[in-house]
Amino acid sequence: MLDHILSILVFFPALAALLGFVVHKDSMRSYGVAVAAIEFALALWLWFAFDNNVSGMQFMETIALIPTFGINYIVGVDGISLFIIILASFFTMIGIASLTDTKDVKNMIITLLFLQMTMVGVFVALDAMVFYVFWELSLVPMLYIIGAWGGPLRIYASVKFFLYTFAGSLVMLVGMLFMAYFYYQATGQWSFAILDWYRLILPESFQLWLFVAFFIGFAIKVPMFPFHTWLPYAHGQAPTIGSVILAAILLKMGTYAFIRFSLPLFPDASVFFMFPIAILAIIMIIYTAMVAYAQKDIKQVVAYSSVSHMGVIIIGTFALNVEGISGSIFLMIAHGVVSGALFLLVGVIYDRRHTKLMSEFGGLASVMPRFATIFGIMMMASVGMPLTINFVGEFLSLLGFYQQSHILTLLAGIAIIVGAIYMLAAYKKMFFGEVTKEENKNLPDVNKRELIALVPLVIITIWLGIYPKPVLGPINTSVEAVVQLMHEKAITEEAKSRIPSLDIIINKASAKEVQ
Amino acid sequence: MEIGLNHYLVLSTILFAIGLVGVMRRKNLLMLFFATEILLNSVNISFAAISHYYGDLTGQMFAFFVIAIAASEVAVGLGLLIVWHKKHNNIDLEQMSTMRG
Amino acid sequence: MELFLYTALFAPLVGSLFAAMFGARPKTKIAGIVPSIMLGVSLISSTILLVLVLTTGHTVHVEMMTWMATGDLYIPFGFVVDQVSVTMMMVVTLVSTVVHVYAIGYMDHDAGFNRFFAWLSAFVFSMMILVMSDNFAGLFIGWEGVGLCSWGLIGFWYKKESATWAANEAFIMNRIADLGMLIGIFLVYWNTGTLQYDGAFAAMPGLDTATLTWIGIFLFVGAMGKSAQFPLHTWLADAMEGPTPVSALIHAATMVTAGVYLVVRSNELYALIPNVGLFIASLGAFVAIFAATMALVNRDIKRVIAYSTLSQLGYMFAAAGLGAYWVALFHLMAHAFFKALLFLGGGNVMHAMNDELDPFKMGGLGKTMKGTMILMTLASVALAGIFPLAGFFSKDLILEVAFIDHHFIIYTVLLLTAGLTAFYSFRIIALIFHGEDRHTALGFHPHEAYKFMLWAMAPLAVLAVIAGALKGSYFEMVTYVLPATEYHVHSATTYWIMTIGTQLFVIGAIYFAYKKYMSKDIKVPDGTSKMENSFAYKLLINQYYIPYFYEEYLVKPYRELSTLCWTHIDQKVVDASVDGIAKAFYATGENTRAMQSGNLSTMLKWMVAGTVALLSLAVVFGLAAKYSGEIKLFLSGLGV
Amino acid sequence: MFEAIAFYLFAFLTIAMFYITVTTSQALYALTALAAGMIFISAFFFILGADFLGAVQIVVYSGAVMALYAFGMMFFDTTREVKEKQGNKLIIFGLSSVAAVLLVVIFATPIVSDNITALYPMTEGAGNTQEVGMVLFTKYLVPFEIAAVMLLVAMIAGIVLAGKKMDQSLTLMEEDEIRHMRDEQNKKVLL
Repeated sequence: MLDHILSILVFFPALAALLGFVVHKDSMRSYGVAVAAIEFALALWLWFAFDNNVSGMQFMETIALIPTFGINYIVGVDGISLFIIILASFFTMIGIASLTDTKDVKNMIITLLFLQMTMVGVFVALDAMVFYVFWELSLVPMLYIIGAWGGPLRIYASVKFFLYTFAGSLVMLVGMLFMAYFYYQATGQWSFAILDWYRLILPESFQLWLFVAFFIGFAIKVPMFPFHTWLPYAHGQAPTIGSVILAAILLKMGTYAFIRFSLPLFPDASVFFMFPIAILAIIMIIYTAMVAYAQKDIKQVVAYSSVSHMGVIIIGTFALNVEGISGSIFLMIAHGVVSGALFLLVGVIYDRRHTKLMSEFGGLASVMPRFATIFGIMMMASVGMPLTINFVGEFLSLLGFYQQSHILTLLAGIAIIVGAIYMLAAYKKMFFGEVTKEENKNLPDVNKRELIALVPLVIITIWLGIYPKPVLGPINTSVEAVVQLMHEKAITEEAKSRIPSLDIIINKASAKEVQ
Repeated sequence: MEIGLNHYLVLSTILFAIGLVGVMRRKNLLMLFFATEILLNSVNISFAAISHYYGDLTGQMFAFFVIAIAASEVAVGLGLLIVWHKKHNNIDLEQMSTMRG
Repeated sequence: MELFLYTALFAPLVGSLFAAMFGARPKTKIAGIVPSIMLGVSLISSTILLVLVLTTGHTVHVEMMTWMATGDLYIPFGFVVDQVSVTMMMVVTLVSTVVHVYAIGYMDHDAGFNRFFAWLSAFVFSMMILVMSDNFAGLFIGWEGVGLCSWGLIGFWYKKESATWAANEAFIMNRIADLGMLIGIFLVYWNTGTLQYDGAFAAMPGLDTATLTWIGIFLFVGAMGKSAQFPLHTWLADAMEGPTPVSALIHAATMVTAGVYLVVRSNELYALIPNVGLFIASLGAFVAIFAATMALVNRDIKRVIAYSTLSQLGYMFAAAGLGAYWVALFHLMAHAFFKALLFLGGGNVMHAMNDELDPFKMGGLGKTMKGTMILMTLASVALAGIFPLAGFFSKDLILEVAFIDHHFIIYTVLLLTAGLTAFYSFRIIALIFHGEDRHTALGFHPHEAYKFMLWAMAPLAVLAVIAGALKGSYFEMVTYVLPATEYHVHSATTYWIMTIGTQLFVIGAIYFAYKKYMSKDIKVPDGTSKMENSFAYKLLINQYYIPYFYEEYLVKPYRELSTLCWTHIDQKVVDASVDGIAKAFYATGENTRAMQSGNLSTMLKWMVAGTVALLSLAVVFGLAAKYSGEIKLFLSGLGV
Repeated sequence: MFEAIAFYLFAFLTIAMFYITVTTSQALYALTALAAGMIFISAFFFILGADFLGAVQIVVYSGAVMALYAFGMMFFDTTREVKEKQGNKLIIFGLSSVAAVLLVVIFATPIVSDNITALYPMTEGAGNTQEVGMVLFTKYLVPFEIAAVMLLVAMIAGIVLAGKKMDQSLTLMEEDEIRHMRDEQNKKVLL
């Protein structure tokens, strides 16, 4: 069973969702929770069975699909994707568990299970075509979630989300086809397997163009400035569960793909575009933080804060050294946990008041102390308080990028200031002061079902903030392999010097031992 | 004065142009069919001419098939035309606007 | 020994978590008593460690577990108890214990009693991490942790707009400085390859001066924020919105001195870059007099004490900047005792006056609050630096340091500040405790604080008196770690002239303050007197218009720019251009729909037109293919 | 010389006939002119030595197709004026000319550059009909058979389409009758 665990992880939710059509409406929720829990247990089992000392792919499976064109079903995990898969299954589980009384719960759960299939599929796929298929398929359930269960502007938001990301991924598809063609030209064989592509060293000019093609697809998904405008609409209109999954997992596809495709395939182009992208990321960090500060709707604040944090992830990714990339992957998980939790928290208050405007609240700290505490912890995590999960990621990302540029890191570091500004301002507006609105005076505090969803997140936030090693270790092992690969593949002098070679590092370490 | 291939091609061009003019400016559906015949025939001339000047029978073969197609077209087309006429009592192109987008 | 280290470190955390368990429940005494006991335990452990370090000279260094490890980076949770950190530990745990016990009485009637102790103990825990950590990252944990707790405690009365505003201001302003600190840490890491103090400092002499200067500057920027140095000082006065025990513990004795601690801790670095040190000293001297002037006229006793703190921090930085690290640390310690005492006394007064803070509305409180008066006067005397109290030994030493190092401008400024310090300290003493009874008319019925609160303050009072006597043993201890520079004025005559001159100057200032503010015609100022309309007074009472400047030229523009970014740039430029593309497609469809008129004749025309277009393309491509060679030649001729 | 005279003569006649076809408003004139044009075209085929093609042209076009049209026209009210709204003539003539010229250019280019080789060269000494037969029944056998099937299909389709309700003739019916019949049909549709 362990040999096929990845396929089981991918297709079990989909099969369960199909079966879900015949499950009775009333027992659907428990069915959904059960399926998601089994999936989560499987994901944990995967982690348990995962060998931390292996840097390459594990649990690989290969099934030929279209061998003539080298399109095969290849899946596998390494330290980079492992934790995002666990996170995806975890969030689906607590998402379903905390699902409030929405209309048509049955279809919602079925949609979520399908979404889970596509999410896990994206992160385990090792064939570009399989990756692309899951990447695009993930849009469909999300389209339904926003379009069917969303707010008043849901149609606009969902169509915008779909078309925007879809347009981006088409460009990416062209890039993939070209990549496969180059592979064909070089070896005389078609292949879409990413691991095959890793072995291909392209001339710099090709790399630049392909990098741009992939970049457009990924950047829209991340979303990077100036491609970010679909996100606030999607978050603003999506139901709580949609926002949670979107922020926690779907956005990570973009940054994950940068590490899976862009960096190892195009090391020289990565170095070439490092500074432009870093500048974009910095604009993204500061600008969206300012926009977040100007928001009136708490959910929009969290949505824009997501964009701002994704900027830090990008910065870390393009640090192109082990510290930065590990940090950015860790931050992906951290941001998933924290922003997911924040969206859940916004959902809690939305369920009670059916408004998300901060001006409607005020003084909630005395009415809902437990809610205020959990929100406070998550806010501080989002702000990047040490000993919370976010800090580890942000610290490593910025630390990594500092090696590449001092000034840009200084500018990117403004994230910790502007982040504090909008978060504290929002917290103050919602929780501090006197209770002014009559409706707010008797709001019930978080109930059991919400606690079941929120408390694990709080525990993870603090646990991984204090002891990130279980996650950081495997990530580190895989990232070292990626960086080494990039260094070896780099053609230009600049890339060679920018991307550290681990041989040297290893030598240094052994030299130390000798002394 | 030797008549060359170009003469035939020019003739074919002129006939083709006349046919196109007919296609575009006639509103009577029947006239449209006539214009189509002209188009087909102008092409046939070039086929035959090329066939002759290059000593290759392919051109003539194509001309045969063109004629066959023209005949089928007339048969089916006229049938449809009659049905249309029975239904609407006219064969005016301007009246056929059910495809309006 | 590790046991004591862990006890000292984690006891406050246990206390905090215990109190936090009662967080959402109604007030219970136990939520205050248990954290206090835990702090007592921490204090005892620290004392044992101190004795150990003092007697054996051994230091304790433990590595608890790995925190972050990736690539080359390895950051453990490591703790070190050496001569410097044990001093800080003593200061922190002692003052904290006193403040905790005091706060049981002070917060007696507050609904947030349990929450208060959770925060307060959490603060102590963070502070312990800060001082005990053996690496920069651990320091940063504590650094941010105390910032967080400070935020929670300043905004403790979260229903007050001003309190939450001040909390956010403090947090954000500290964040600005923390960025500098973070960059400093990055610089240390990439240049020395480690964040452990010993490793990093050992590698530093090998680096070039420019790098070291940058490291020094950035670390100092971090210190500036926590220690509220100009221009990041405004939060400290506003932080007085928090409960008074908080002010005593955080904003006088411990957290604000973290910056000084950092500079002292990094003495090996700053010793290499004397220019930065001189800058620190100059800034310190400037802040000392700058804050003291603001304290002269302020009409809020807590703010006066806050400015006084700021001014004393300036002294510490002046000493640290001049390389007299042990002196700075000594003043830090002495200052912690008497300033905490002063604040707690102020808290008693506040309690008695129903949270009224204007000393002009008090007067003659000495009759009802004898104990408080004695303690506060003692603290003020110590602060003013009168022999033989603590301030004399620590503060005058700083003056001597400046004098001996031939930095006469700094010396003069600091001397002047000493006079100002004495003046404003006794200005509020005189206004509160002496003179006419002005409060009864305003309807206040003051009463003395609980006995146990006064007893809790007693240890501080004792230390404020005798701290000077500890100088010898202290010097011997810390100079294991810090440079053991002895500061002696060479000629005995100069020394005596200086000492006695300073004493006379200070006593004169005290006398002047008493004379001015004991008089019977002191009234509650109503903005009509001549002095209140003078330019200097207005400048000082408005804190040199710096908060106003920040509000008008930084906060407001930021808010407006944010709104602009959202409403104009994000919605009208970025999003509109995306929607514009979509709209262009729509419009194309709408406009070309007319083409599909359903008129067969028109469609035939379009068909022909399309055919023509395609045929032309065929021709063009055919020609291009045929003449590709010539086209290339032509284009290359054009330089394409 | 004789060839040239014949070419120009028939060219003139063909163009004239076709011109009449597309310009006249009388369907009967148009039909007649078209039939004449077809016959004149066959003349070109004879000139070009494609005797069999010429024969087929006359038989199929002037015989079968024209007869079909003539019979078809009996169903229509040919005397009725079809309103011919004229668009921009310039566009029509311009487009047609350009399209025609382009076509010629495309066809002429390979000829001018002389890179065509005969695929099925004419056999020496055999008559045109014989040659055509040889090629048609060897290389083009399958297309030929398909064309035959197609013609059959077309024939049946024509009969079926045109043969519906042959018992009714709108031309012979009174206006009232027609209206009545139409209402009946509409009712059926509505039901």
